[in-house]
Amino acid sequence: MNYIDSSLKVVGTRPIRPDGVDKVTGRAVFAADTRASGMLWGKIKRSPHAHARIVSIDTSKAEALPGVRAVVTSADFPDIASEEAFVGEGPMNFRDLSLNVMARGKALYEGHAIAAVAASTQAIADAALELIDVQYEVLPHVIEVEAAMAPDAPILHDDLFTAGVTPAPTKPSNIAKVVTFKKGDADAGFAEADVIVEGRYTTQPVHQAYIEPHACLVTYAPDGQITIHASSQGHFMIRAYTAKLLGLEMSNIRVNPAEIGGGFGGKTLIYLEPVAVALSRKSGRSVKMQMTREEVFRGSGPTSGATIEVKLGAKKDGTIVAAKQVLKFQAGAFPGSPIGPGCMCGFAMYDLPNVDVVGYDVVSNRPKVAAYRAPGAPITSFGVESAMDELAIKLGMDPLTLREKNAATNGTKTHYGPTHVNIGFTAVLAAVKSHPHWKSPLKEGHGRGLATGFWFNIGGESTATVHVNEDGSIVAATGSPDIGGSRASIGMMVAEVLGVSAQHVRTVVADTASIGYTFVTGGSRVTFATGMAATQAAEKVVDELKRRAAATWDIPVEAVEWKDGMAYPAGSNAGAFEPLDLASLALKQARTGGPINAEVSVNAQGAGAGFGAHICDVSVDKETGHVKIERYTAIQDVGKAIHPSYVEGQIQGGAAQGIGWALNEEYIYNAKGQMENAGFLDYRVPVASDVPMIEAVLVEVPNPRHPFGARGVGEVPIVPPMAAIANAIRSATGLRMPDLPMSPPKVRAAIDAAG
Amino acid sequence: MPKVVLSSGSAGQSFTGGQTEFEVEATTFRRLILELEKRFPGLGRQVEESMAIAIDGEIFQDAYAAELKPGSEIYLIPKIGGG
Amino acid sequence: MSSLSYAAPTSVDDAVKLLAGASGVAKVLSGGTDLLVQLRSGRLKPELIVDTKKIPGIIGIREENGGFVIGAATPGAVVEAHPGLNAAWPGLVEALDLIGSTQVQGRCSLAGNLCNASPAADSVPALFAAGATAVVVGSKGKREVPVEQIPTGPGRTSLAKDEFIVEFRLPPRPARSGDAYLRFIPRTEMDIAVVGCGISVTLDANGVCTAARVALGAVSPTVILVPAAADVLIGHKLDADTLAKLDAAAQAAAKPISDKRGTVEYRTKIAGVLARRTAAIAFDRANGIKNGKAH
Amino acid sequence: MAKTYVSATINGESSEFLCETQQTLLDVLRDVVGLTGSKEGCASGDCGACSVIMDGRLVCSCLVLGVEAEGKTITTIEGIAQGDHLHPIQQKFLEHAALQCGFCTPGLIVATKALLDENPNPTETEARYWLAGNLCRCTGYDKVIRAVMDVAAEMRGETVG
Repeated sequence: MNYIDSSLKVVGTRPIRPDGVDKVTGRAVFAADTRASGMLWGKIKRSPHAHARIVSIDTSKAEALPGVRAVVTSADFPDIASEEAFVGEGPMNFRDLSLNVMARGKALYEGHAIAAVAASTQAIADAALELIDVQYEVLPHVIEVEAAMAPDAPILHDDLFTAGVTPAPTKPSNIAKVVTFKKGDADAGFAEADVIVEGRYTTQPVHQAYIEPHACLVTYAPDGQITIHASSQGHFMIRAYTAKLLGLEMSNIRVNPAEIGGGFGGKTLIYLEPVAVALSRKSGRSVKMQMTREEVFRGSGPTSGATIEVKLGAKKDGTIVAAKQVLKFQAGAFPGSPIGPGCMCGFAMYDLPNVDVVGYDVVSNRPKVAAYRAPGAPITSFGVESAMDELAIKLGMDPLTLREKNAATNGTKTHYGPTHVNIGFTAVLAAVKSHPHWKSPLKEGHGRGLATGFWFNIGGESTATVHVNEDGSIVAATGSPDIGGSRASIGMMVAEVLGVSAQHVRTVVADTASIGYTFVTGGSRVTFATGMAATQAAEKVVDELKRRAAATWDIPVEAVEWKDGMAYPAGSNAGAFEPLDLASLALKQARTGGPINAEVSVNAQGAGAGFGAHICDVSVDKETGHVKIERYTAIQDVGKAIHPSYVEGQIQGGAAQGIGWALNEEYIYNAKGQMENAGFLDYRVPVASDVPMIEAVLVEVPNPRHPFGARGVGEVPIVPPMAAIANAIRSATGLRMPDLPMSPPKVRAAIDAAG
Repeated sequence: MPKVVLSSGSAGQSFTGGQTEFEVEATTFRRLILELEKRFPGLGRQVEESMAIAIDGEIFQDAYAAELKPGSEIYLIPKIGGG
Repeated sequence: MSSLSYAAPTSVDDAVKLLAGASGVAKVLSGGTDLLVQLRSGRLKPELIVDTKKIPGIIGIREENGGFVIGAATPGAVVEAHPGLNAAWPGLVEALDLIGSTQVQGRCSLAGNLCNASPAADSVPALFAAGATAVVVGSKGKREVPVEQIPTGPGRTSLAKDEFIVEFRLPPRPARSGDAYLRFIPRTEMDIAVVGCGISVTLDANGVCTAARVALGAVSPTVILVPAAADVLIGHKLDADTLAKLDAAAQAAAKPISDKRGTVEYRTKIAGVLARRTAAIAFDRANGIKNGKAH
Repeated sequence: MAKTYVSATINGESSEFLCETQQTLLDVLRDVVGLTGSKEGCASGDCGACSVIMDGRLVCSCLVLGVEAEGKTITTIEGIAQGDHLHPIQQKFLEHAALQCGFCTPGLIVATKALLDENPNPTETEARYWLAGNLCRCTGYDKVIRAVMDVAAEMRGETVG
């Protein structure tokens, strides 16, 4: 069924989330909050070198330390074959994942796991790590993307040959892949252009910086049954990858989804669980592992840093006739940067006749990148939306007008092929135009920037069950970890279909043995795909409830209608019966056919794309180079906001992460290829006093593929901020900041250089 | 016969010798994969593992049953993940 | 694994004896906001921690001989709540207030900030500028030394193994005096100073500076006093010419390093900027012009 | 390794525990006393997820040694609600959706309690600076600050629109 034009009672309201009380009272159980009888502490020894051959590992001294129960190295893991898989960010290889979890033969980045111990206390485990003697042959390393592409660069993988070029290369390279997209004839387009702008931009890798470090608790029982409590964006993902990396059968692994303390894409990969299983198997004891903050930075995935070249050509009236982009993305130590979406998202907002995009996926001696909100899109858009601003300036045109003139609408053919359908970009731009922020005069000394963003959003596999309890209350269970309020949105959709209040539905996240397969919480898919499954399950329950009422009244089921949580006879012909509510129907469930439940699994397709536009005002301290965000407005097409507060929260949080990416966040390496700022002191995420209120404006252009019209909302808001801020700085100072982060030293240097 | 366009110049084109447009006798995504594999050994697998299909602007990932109609706009693009 | 002992003596003598008797590294714990981080990271492996907070008088503020005496382990939050100190030494109070978060304020102390001996410590330039002295106790008795003689290099102090600071003394404040501290950080809070500047001045009735002390943080291995910058101020009002000379003097004195928190070029320029801005606040205060918090 | 006997008042109840010198108060609360509401996000005092109130002052429990808790009165997130009655701060965080993942939430609520104990009428700027030691990566702070301003007004007996 489709409820897009229905009058809704629950969807669109702002009830208190089902898991809220647990989370404000400290009761919510995150992975590190779990314990097991006889539990050991597991810790990982990590490479201090950016690139080194592992000559030998002597664990004997560590094993001899009293209290140490197990030590593992790559020798304790199967040497698995190359096999392509698809994980959060995109395609990757299980062999690479295995090598990332535990180095074999070579350490490829500082922080790469080399060995692990399990001991009775954390202090003993720490002492044991120091007793593991690893002999390295240090190799030349390479950190920056263009250095890694150079012909004489140190090669990370002897078996990596560039894909996507002909003829197939015969020499190994750090360039894993070349991707190209072409539409029309870009050179011909530029030849017709009246105005051309060109720029080179760079972005730094940034970490998802969830506040909860990765953690898990694992028990390997003597019969081979494994129980895992883990914080992740997908407990089925944990099960699958753990099984794969250890050569185990999935039915022997049960993963309980602990509450997850933020992920933003970074918890769509595994790091600890296979190691903890190996330690537990070897020691015969439960093993708890928890990364330190430093390990999170050094050993888990940030997103790519990149260089971005953009060239735009336009007619005098602002019509863009040609666009070109070259993207070079760091993948970290293994292939798999988000170069594909990087190449697709930059120009997806615009209707462009001639486009030429080339992208490179490049390995270097950094941690393997992991997904981070709209992977690839923020990077590519920083370049494109900065260039759009330059083009507007050169044309003497308002930046909104330039975007309106070239905006993609339904029917626009994208440069990567497909034609846009059911998109709301023009509605977003109209909302910018009419917003008080956009119309307000600029304060003295302030600058204003505008930038837009696009993300595909995804659907995929989800399972949901809806149970009618014996008293008529409702439980909805899904396989989607709740990372930011999805229990609320799922429960609300179920409540809407059943015609009950949100409080009547308790939503839970079920473990891998208790519900059907569900893909990770990522790509902004849960409210869309899992919501679709839950809605359909609720509809099946309504059908069943109607049958039960029909059985009670002894009338045909077609003569029963369901309204406001009750069964009614449909019209006077059906008979004169008092309506039956959920409690009455549940009370008689045994007599009318047994328990009333439904489970629905879907592979949801047709996730509607999301578009956003951000307006940002800044002031710049010209002596220190400090940029202050004075006002921020984020406008986005969300399809339909199921729980508007949590939709706004996604947008505000994404924007704040973008502000951090824009102004201060970066990985700082020393000459040895070691990270210098692996902590929250010097990896500077925004604090409360760094940001103003962030006004989230919800534009609702329904997505016809979803029963309530929802689109994914969590990814788009991190796409525009970097360019919006750069454009605001340009407006305030006249200076184009092409390199992220736009930190005070860089801004001051730019001011000085301009004289 | 539906016309299919291989939109990305990535690994896919190495199987086709650079060809990007095909007429394929197929009414579903699954049949398309099988036909492509037959015509260009390795390409079907490549599409299956790392590509999605966009039919008239809507993106389908992992959907064998997605219906292909003559006259539809059909693109094979990189599969999309997310954060 | 080395075992770590803890003692919380209730007298200066007991504390000194514990420190003197330790066979390995012994560390004095006051607020612990640096010490615990160093312990956790494994950078520091002491065998004994001597918690001084149970020693009478080591926490608290009193007025004595027209000046103030601040117990060495007094938490930042206590100093900030003291009306007398806020009136006489607003710059020092603000400097202490800039150390870390509200949470850190509940613990951090002047002694810890000084003895951690970071060149970027926020309260230290303000202490230097104030002309504060530290009362140091040890096996050989008690001595009172100017604070600028305590830090000798990054993480190093002139204190002997059995010595620790029990209190700081601030001199009496002449009329028409004012102090200020500013630091520059990339965010608005929670960062280590890229550059810090503390200035204390006394003016005559015409607004001409008669005494000045200028200190800079994070531009050399320790916080430094910059007499040349003070000389620029003395005998002058804070006019454009004086500000320009002050800027130049601060830049000339700055001998920073490039690291993850700033480059040589940037730090040098910011030293000049902060000197000007800090002086402006200190002069305003000496002239009786109230201004808001510096951050 | 010799352990030290410590006696403290935690959430209004007298509590006794043994701890090693290097164990922080956070380690003790989580692993010895069993109060896991205080979270470890960094163990270096930079994230505030472990915030507790000790003798009336807001501190990071990761920057306090367990042995220092001797004789102290400590309030953790578990001690904020009164029985089954949520504290108004907790209620307002729920109403304003001032949390997403909920991991930083205990620290933010404890820090807000300490703020309003000291300053019942904070400006938005004061609230933002007070809470600057509590990192939240999910919300962008907007709804957190709205919840804080709203609960402050409510506790002062004012109503805001």
